[in-house]
Amino acid sequence: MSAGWKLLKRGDLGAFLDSLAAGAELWVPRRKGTRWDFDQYEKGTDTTFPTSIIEVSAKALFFPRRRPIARFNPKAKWSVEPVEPASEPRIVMGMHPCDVAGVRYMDRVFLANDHPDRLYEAERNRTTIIGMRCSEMKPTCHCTDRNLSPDETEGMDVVFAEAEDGLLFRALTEKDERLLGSPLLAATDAKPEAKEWPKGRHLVPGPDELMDLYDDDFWLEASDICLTCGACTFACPTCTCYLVADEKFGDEGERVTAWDSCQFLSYSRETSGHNPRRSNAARLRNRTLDKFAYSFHKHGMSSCTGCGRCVLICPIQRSFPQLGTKLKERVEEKKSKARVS
Amino acid sequence: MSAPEMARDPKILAFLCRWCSYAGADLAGTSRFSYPPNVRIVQVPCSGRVDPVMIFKAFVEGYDGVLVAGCHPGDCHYGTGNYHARRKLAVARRLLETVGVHPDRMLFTWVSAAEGRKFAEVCTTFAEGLKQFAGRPKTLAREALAK
Amino acid sequence: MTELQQKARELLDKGEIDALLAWKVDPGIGDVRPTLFKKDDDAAEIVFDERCVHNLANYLPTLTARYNRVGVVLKGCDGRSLTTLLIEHRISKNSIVALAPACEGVNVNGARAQKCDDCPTATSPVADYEFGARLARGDAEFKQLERIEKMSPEERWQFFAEQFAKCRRCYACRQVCPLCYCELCIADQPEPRWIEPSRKLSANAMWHLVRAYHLAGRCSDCGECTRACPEGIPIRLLNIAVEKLVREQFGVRPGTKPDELPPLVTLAKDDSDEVMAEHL
Amino acid sequence: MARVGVFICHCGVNIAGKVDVAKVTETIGKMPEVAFATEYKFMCSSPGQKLASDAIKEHALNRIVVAACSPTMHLPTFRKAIARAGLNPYLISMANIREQCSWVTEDKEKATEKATDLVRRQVRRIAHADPLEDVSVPVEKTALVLGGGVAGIQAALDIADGGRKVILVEKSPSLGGKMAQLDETFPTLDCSQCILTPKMVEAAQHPNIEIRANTTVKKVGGYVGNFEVTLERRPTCVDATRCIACGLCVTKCPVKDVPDEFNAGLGTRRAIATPFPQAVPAIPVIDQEYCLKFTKNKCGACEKICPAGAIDYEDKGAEETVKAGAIVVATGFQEMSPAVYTEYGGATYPDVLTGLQFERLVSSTGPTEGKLVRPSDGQEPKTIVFVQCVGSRDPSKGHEYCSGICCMYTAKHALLYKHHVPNGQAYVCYIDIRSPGKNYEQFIRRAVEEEDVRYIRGRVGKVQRRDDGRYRVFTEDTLVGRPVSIDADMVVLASAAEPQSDAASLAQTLGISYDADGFYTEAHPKLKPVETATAGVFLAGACQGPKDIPASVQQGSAAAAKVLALFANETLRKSPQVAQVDSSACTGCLTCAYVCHYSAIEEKQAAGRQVAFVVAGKCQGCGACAAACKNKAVTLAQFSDDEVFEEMMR
Repeated sequence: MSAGWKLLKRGDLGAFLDSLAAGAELWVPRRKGTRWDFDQYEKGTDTTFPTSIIEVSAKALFFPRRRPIARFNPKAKWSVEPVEPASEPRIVMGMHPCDVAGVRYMDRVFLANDHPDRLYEAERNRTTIIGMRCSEMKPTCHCTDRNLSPDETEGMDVVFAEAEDGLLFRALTEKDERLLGSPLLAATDAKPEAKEWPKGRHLVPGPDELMDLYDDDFWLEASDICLTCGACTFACPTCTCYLVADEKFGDEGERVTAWDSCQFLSYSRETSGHNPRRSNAARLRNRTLDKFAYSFHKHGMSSCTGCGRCVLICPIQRSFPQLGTKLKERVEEKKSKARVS
Repeated sequence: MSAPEMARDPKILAFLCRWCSYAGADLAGTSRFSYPPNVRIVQVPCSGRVDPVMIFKAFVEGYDGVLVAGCHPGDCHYGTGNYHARRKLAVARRLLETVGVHPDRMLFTWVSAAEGRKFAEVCTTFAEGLKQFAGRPKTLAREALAK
Repeated sequence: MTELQQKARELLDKGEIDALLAWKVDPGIGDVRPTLFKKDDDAAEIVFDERCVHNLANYLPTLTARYNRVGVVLKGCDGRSLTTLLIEHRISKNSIVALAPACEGVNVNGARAQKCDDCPTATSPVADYEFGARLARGDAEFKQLERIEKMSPEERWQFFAEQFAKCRRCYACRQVCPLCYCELCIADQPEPRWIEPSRKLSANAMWHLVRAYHLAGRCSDCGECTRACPEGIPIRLLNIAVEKLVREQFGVRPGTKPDELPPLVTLAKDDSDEVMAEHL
Repeated sequence: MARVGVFICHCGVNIAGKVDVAKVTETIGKMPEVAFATEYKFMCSSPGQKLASDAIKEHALNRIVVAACSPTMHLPTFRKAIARAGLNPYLISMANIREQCSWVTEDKEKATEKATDLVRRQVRRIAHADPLEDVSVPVEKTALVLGGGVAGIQAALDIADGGRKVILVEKSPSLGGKMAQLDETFPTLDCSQCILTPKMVEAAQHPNIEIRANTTVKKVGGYVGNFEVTLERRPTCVDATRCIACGLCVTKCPVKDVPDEFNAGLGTRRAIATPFPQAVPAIPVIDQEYCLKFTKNKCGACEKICPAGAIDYEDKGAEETVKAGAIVVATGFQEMSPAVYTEYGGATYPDVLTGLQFERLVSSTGPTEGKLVRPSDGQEPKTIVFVQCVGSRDPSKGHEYCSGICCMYTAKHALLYKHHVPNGQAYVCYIDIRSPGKNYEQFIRRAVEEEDVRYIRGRVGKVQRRDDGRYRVFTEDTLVGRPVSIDADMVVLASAAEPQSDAASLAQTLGISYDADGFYTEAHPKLKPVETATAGVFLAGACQGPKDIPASVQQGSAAAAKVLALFANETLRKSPQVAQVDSSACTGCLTCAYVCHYSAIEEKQAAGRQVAFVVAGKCQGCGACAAACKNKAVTLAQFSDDEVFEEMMR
């Protein structure tokens, strides 16, 4: 593993980014209108790294909202040509631990099986993640209740953190030592400030306890005011559902994947018209259990990384993690009832 | 389509009701009134069958202009279809114009079964007017395929 | 206790309604959110003020399927949606009790919502109980549209293309709308693909045009689509562009008259052909 | 998997002259959906049809595209042909490469390109089509005949003789129409009344015919085999069930100065009157505009004298709804008012008459009982000028079309004149003489050669009334090329035949179309002369275009034959072009029902929800519902979203 921290003086950030961008596509957070999103770095532009999560996760960089996967042309005897994945090296800089955890989860979904997703794999292979430690937790943040913390570095190639006089960098993998070879970085004894992070904001029952609530009335009550829009799923760094569509133009066309959401009525509608998840309750249950139970069973980790974007985005100010708190209450209630009877 | 090609012959999608306007187009044919070749006629039973979704889609599909024609008011084979059409087309036009589709790119009119000459003239004039957009990016048109 | 709270408690206590849809403050988020009050809940927690942005009419079709009778607190614009929901057989009037306080406008992102400037009915047109005096409202000017109307077609497209490009197709605008209730939304239908499902400008524009068209003559301008949009797309612009047309050409303010059919399902033989000619 | 067979027609040189058919065939043959593509000289010929049916079997085709003329022309032909080969008749589509391509495109290369694209779209479209079955509906075997002129009477009699019930609806108080007003008929000069009256009586007495006089059509609902028609009788104030047609009321009526419509405004009648002595039914009608009971609330003479108690001043008219399987429209024409021809003094000079007025003037039942005299002074006209084409062949003031009957009736008028005033002089000012009927030309020759009627070729410029009460007619003899003026005692204008003033509104009620002139449009100008585009509605007589008596009678009989053929079926097969609701997708908002013009959409319960439901028999296939349904739960067969989509996409 790597040596210690290196300091980049605040004034040298631009030059450092320019040097990174010289060797690879560089993606950094950028403010677009009222919100932050990742954008490709252009030489010489002022760049700030927000100290906590930004509105839009980095999910789309690895798993775009729309991905052409093949082109077809029936004129040429239905020739189907797969779309070639991008291969230029890329650096994504400024992802916070919860987003990186999201990528780790997506790795399990897309790669840890017999049919790895070729395009996702290519995006991962070409990408170096320069992650950023958070220096604050927003009121909606709850990574500390999800086996993570603002200091978590797993999944990052390089980590950096805010310091008084600049940014502190540390390489986590050997191959990425090179990135920090720039003369602008100087070895230092300084370390990012260690903080006590709040815990217990949004506790959720364990997977098995949750599965016990599968047939509970709770879901019906809880879904009273849920709109079943897809805003939370699209904001979520680990929601990976997609649909496949053929988009035609004349006789030619392309096959694409596009983000889908289990919250949509059409998502689970079968060709016959039957829909096993017609009710809001069924859809809310699916999403909740997917985050806190199914994901454990399938991929060995919770797919909620505690970023809190679902809370920020919800048009009815429904707090998704609060749901967890209520679920916990419900579990307790059930337990005590069981004891009584 | 390249700009010079467009200047010669804009692509027009025409929804024609079967009873009046389609018959009018047939009459243009039997009367040998020629009109620009890139008019593509889609027969519908009634102008009331035209869903503005089809018109939006036509622009997305990259047609330069969309023509909808039905029976004159009062003459609808189905009694009232063209009155419904008129309101729907009004809304369609308002929406398209609001997002920036040029008004000259849509033409909603009435053509009777007896108006073969009118049909040919409508197509010719419409196509002529569309030539102003040659070489300009087409509002709403779909993206090129991935390379 | 306010009159509204008292009436709510009375209705719940007497069992005239099984549940009441209203707002309460959620200390967890420090804001109001839609809440379903039951008999034992504290009606004194009901709030009605400028924070109550949500259009509760949206929940009625689902809730009336679950409860015999549901009470609902409605602003003027929410009531206009309810009118249309009743006309379109989404709900039976018998299964709801409408509580209609006079609305003085709501705030979105800390400022008075733009829709409130164009509001024709401060009090819901469907009301079993009204609270506060009916406020007079001037005719809508749709000031927000002026900026668009001044633009050339090229400028308009430049503006809307930038907006539509942002769309994630999360359909929050659809879900938050009481009048978007299709069993299988046209955007979700695989064949024919009128609206391609993937996120790209042309398909996004198609979605927004179709959405606005489907609300033509029905939209009550509750503004929820715009508020719910995670990307901040000014969706309402399209709605009011149509509403302005509908008011000027067909003489209809959707939802303001309980027995008036939406203008796109009625027809007017004496409409001028001008309506479908160029008119912006 | 669709296996489309494509057949591209040369249509002789009509298509092949502009379109490189071989090239189109080659390109289309490469489409993945296409299993077989070929070209042929005339696809609509029997070898052409056989080519298609053989190929269906040989290449296991399950969808067909014929690229040829307009589908309006031959789609039914090809449907039958593929059905004979065992294919569902709705799995065929036609690419209109003649009317829409070869005939309207100048450039050969572009025409070929366009034809290819048109065919390509139809291939895609038909690949998305589903097999369809005709809808079967019962037939109400009663015919409704609108108009009791000679065409309507003939149609009614033929249908009734065929054993089917007829309701014969007449707007005026009596059957007879224009023919009843005529004196004698060309070219035989037999008395019009003498040949018509027996038919009127026969109709009235026929056990299968019910007559509704003074009645118009208010509303038409339903569809072929099952029309529901609301009839509206105007108030006549005479109870037809009581009236014994003794005529006493007419003789007692004190109001004697009502202009007489039957006499084309010449002469007068009473405020209660039967239009003419032979009227059928012979029930008099009170004219509320003139009757003192209505204008001054006094008199009541007719009520007092009536022995049957049939007078009912309170009569408000009546509405009745009848069911009919077919409708024959025989509403006739009207004579154009010459008022716009101020240069002829039409409608202002007392002795300048229209053709119909002249008929009444020489008729023995007319205002002068057959004495031909000038309305102005009662003198016999020694010189008479007939002016032809007044309102016909004159797009600037009248109509563009030729009324067709005027040449003949003018010659007849000239002869009648000569018979009334043997020593008088008749002139006919004409543009062209059109006499293409059996013995018609001989009739004209007779007027010219035997009766000394002088024909002058030229358009009359002006008719001037002179101080001595005579009229100077200024014209030109174009054959010798010099101006002519004639001093005449009477001038007769051959007024054009034009559609009835309410023709358009009736067409809208019936859902049939009319041409630029206002005459009703037949389904095909040659092959379907009495059908309309609306199934079950037929045309007879001059409502379809100006016609003489023989032609009107022929059409009456032809329409009757069509009706009888229709009624020979117990049930009707109706186009499967009807809407259908997918109840799993239906939200039950009933927007579709709101927009349906035919009230064909009802509610039903499905899977615990209210959903919409289309009554196939009532549905006419307009597709308003399919367009209105936001989530596309309504599909219109043959014009489904799928099919339109495939056709419109590039």
